[in-house]
Amino acid sequence: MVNWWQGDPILKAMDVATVYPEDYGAVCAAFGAAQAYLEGAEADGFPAHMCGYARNCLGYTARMIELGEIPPEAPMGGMPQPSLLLASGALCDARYKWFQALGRYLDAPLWVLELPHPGVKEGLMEGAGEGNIYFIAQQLREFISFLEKLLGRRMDWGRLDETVDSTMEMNRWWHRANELRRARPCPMHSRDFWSSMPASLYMANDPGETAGLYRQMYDEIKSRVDNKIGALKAPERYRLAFLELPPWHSLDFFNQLAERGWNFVIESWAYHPPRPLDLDRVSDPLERLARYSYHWLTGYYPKANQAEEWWGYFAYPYLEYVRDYQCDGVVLHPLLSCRTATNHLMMVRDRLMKKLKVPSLVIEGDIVDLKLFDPARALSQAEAFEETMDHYKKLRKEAGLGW
Amino acid sequence: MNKVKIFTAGIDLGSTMTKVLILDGEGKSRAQVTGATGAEHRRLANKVMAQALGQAGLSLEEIGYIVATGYGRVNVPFADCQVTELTCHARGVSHLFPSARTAIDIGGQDAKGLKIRDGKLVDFVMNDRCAAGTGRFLEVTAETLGLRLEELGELSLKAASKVEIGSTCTIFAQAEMVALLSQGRPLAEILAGLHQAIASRVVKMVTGLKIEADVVFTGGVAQNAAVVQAIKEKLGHDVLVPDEPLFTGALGAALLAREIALKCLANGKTIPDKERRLEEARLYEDY
Amino acid sequence: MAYFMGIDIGSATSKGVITQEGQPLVGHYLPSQANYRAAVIKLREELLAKAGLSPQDIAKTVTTGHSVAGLPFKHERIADIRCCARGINRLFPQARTIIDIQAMSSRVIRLGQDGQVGNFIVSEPCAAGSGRFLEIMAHILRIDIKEIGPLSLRSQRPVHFTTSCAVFGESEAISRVAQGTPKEDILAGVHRALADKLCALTSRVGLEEPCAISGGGGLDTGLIKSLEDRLSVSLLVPDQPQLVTALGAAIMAQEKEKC
Amino acid sequence: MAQDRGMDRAKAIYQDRSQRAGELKAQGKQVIGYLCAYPVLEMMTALDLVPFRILGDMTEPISRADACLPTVVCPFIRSALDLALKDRYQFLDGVVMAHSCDVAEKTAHIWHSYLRPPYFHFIDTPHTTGDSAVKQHKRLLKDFQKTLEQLAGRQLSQERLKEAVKAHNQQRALVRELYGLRKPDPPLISGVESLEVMVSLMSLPVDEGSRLLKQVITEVRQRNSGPPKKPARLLIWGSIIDNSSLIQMIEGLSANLVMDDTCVGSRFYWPDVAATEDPLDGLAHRYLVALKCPRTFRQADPNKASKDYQADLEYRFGYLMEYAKEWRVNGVILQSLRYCDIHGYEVPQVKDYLNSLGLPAIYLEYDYSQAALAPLRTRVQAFLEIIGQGNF
Ligand SMILES: Nc1ncnc2c1ncn2[C@@H]1O[C@H](COP(=O)(O)OP(=O)(O)O)[C@@H](O)[C@H]1O
Ligand SMILES: Nc1ncnc2c1ncn2[C@@H]1O[C@H](COP(=O)(O)OP(=O)(O)O)[C@@H](O)[C@H]1O
Ligand code: SF4
Ligand code: SF4
Ligand code: SF4
Repeated sequence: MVNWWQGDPILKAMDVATVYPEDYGAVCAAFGAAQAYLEGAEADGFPAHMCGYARNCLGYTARMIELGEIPPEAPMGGMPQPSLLLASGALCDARYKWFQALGRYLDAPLWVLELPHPGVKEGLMEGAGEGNIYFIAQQLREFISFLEKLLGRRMDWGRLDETVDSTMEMNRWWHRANELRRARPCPMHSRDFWSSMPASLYMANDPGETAGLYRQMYDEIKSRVDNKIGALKAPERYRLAFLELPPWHSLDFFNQLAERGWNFVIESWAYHPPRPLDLDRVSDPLERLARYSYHWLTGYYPKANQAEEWWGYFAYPYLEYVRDYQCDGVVLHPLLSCRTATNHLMMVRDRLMKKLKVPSLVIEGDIVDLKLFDPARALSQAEAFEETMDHYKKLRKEAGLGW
Repeated sequence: MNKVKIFTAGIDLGSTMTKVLILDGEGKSRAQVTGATGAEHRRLANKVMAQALGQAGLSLEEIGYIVATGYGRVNVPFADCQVTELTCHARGVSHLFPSARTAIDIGGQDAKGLKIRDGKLVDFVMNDRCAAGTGRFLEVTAETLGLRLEELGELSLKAASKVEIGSTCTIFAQAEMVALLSQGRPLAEILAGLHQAIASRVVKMVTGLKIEADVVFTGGVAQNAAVVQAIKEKLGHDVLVPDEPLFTGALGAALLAREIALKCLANGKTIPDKERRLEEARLYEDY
Repeated sequence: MAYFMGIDIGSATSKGVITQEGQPLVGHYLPSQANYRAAVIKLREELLAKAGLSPQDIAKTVTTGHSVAGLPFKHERIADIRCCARGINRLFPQARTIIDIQAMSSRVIRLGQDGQVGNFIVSEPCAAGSGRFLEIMAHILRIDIKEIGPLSLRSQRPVHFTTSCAVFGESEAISRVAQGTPKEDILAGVHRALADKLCALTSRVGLEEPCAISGGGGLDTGLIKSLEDRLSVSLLVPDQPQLVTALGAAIMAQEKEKC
Repeated sequence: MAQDRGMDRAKAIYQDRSQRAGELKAQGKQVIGYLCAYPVLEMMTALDLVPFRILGDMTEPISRADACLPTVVCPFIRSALDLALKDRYQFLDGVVMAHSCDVAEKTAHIWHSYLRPPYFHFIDTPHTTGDSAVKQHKRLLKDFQKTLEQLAGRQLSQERLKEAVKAHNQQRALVRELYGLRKPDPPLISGVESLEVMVSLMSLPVDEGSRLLKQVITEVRQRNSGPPKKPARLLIWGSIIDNSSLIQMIEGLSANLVMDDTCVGSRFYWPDVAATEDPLDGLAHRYLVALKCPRTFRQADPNKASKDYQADLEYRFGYLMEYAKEWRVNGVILQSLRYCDIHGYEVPQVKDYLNSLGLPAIYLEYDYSQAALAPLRTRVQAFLEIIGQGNF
């Protein structure tokens, strides 16, 4: 599963192929195949309010084990049976609990990598950051010795070194490409973001190659910016942010909004690469990884602290995004099955309004379970929300907020 | 031990209907009566009982043992004991269909799935919080359209295709239906959509039990052929429906009453003989 | 002299207002029943008759609420939230928040300048949080919907209603009746439960005073009282709260005509 | 008949939790609110700060919290935050929260932002139990110590901390003794009473709590008016239960609740802190490794290349079998609050384990409201009928 570059470069350097069940959950949702797996998980007693990706994966795995092979109906050839499960403690409980629950079906070893989530003040206490980084690096070391035992081969440290570097290189281009989206009109819509982001987050390919692709993308977006080409066919009337995960099964919904001139210019913080970090002087690749992932989560802390925003990673970044990308409004997508992507939304809504006078529209739904999303209801609120955005645009001007 | 002749009764005080069934000394049904559990009838569960006694030509004292079940079981002053509708349904179902392993029951306000092994209830699921996908759905529909409950199913089976009903809320499905009608969608297709909606909700809930054949479908809603059909389609195999699905719970209750009574007698004990009053029943205790 | 018409097609009732010189001239409503289209046509006819006007006299018509296909007259559709905001703004220019209680949903609207929608939130589609709950209760208690407000205000000991489903609430009420609980206490309990839901909804966009009420729920004095208690504010209640959105639609018709 | 004076006091505190806290404050004590089982109580006690557990109130409708927390999160947390937003926790001099579950972590930041208590600390408790995680935990406790010292205005000596460890261990021993009185059939003390005692302990300074406990234990031993004998002896597992009405509903049927594995109960009090040279070692280990809540990831042997599911279940849930044996349990209620992920994921696995022991279990999900209990009653009763099917 996604581990925000903690474990992936290590697996790559040891030639372990990776498969990401969240990604596959989105695939199943997009292909309309998820419903049966969700029901399968429920039939096995997993409550329906749990993460759609997890239930999809549990249901799929149960079926695969029952059949003794990849289910014939599985979209895109299915997911193979894994020989190792690497769970991540970053961002949510669901993920390590879910891989543990896979133990009901799979006889595969399971390793969990943690990522500390300090509070803003606690994270900025003397020595706290270094202590956390030490802990991450230590865990990575333990993971490597486990892998070496499991695979019966040694880590090629030189290769790891390179992989870590190209991972960061990849994200650097991807980050730069996203920075270009500040332009008016915005050259890249969230839909394109969602289809390009898996390469960075689900590191199934060689990061060096991916870096090249992101670089090409950067060039393409750059030329769009230079020629003032926007992502929409219609003129860009509103610039919006989308929080958090999209309804993978109903992406069409965005096309209808695009016709109204709604351009989605920035989205989920957790899917974005970290801002570049200079680690040239850190020679130990594990320490580089530890610093990099930790920076991804806590890089915003000093500024959040100044702004007295105590939720430094999931709530504060949006204050910057919405300002930097000059959003007129925000669409919030609380997920019935995901606490992590939902917990902060009300708070973000409140902070954005108080600090930046940017309104939000709440549309409830789910990532995988299409029964929980009602596009018609959502679209019916769009018109009124335009009026709201117009209203706050005026207020922002009056308050000298600038966009 | 079956030499002893003893009458027993089951009363199923459901959220919508009150059902009474009396078994004779041989364990055969001697009387079965239903009444609506409406706002004012509910208190009059005793009336339904009295009617059943009249039908059977018996007096209350002649009934050896009475088991109350259903939503309003908690306070039936003339019952000897209360048993949940889950156990009673399971009992009724396995009496009627000894091969049953799964039962689906849809009543006025609840829907449940029962897992049965060797005639015994071993697991169950039921709705709570939200009455979507229950008989209430149908009642509201019938009321809105000015149709009789009995007509809904047949009408719907005539539909060539079905409309997708989005609302899950029982109450709003009605509004949606009205809207669809005003858009000129044929009534039969809308009804087909409604029946589908009930079936998928219930089947989704029951999947939690890992459905195994034979599946029996009971409760008032099982009288609706369109829901039966829709459930068959969703499950992908046949379901068995008793001749009188409404009485399954009352039958189970009466059978349990009989078992308890016979067991007492076989052990040489007298049947627990508590004072019975044929008076108002309450729905739940104040607490 | 220009006349404008606003029609609000609600799930329970369809409402229409004709304005003259920006001021309401006549208002009218009738049950939507099973056929929105027929209801709207009839409403329009009766409304015109009431005003003594012919269709040609109307400069522009705006419809809002449910969308109905194939209406046999020219009109523009505008979202009901916007119309509601305009309507309240005309009646209470000082209002900053609206709690709108309709048959099928409730919404809370924060107002910007000139009756612009500042922010809003729409309740989830659950009957337990909308006017429908009141209708159901009136039905069970066998009283007219008009009576529930006055009755509820007489209650001394409201029952504690915590149910989260209108259908179960119905049964709970029925059993209360069976236990002999006075109707007014049941109603006051229902009002409290509904007020709690509305209160929670309101807190999601925040309450800025003064706060006005609109929608058919505004006819219910018992509900207003419970809401005022719960929110600790006094509410601005229009004479005909159910017509607010239609009025706003007529005002929008005039605005649109201008530009 | 002996007057249950300790029991009465416990009940009174259960019903009005803040009253005693107010008195303590009047005496110049500082009261620190904490959420969940993970903030280390001993450190507060040692600095003469009074730890006070933050709980919800099932009977109070949630109205304010929805402005800052979505409705799809655990209703217990929403309720606790709601109370705070309604100034019901205003008397607290500080608040400490930990990364117990996802929602608790996020709520910590929300609490901090919206309520701005005079003192606030967040402990980012790790989720795994290996050596590096325990070390990390110890380091985090040192940071906690620093902010606590600032608040208290003095240093925390190892001696004081060791004393506090002793005091809390003593209280834990007393709780286990009280739970022992639920082993006989019928139990000497009901589940409802036991919960009331647990809640009152969490509202008092440790010594005062222990005195109350001793009194209660003596009374219960002597009483002749305990719960009646009933056919079912149940164990309840799962999310937090801080209101007795769920238990009351269960005990109103033909069952006695004789043991729990929940957070205002045995889960909180069971493991002791080992006496270590540096007391922080014992504490770091106890709160991360010994405390058994599904929020922590544990598995039989992480270094094994293959998996033995049964052995893993044994490792994770083996203690439930001991509870079942010692308390002669014949049925288990698994309950989870709606939207509680950490318990939700665990349910099928606990069920697998209980199945392997042949113990019947039922899963209940409820949304922390009185109204939700009525429909649950039918479920519990049906479950009791399943357990006791022989009776028909
Ligand atoms: N003749 C019929 N045809 C179709 N549905 C029926 C008929 N009679 C009753 N029903 C349905 O059965 C429901 C009542 O079922 P029942 O099992 O008695 O429920 P409960 O036990 O909750 O009262 C009603 O809500 C109605 O929808
Ligand atoms: N006289 C009345 N007293 C109290 N409540 C009323 C009265 N008339 C209507 N209502 C309430 O108003 C609701 C209808 O409101 P309305 O705004 O017309 O809804 P819609 O626009 O969805 O049709 C009904 O559900 C009912 O709760
Ligand atoms: S963050 Fe949400 S969607 Fe992602 S794994 Fe966790 S619970 Fe699931
Ligand atoms: S959605 Fe409808 S059926 Fe469901 S809880 Fe709400 S009122 Fe009840
Ligand atoms: S009940 Fe579950 S979600 Fe709620 S605080 Fe406890 S562990 Fe967290």
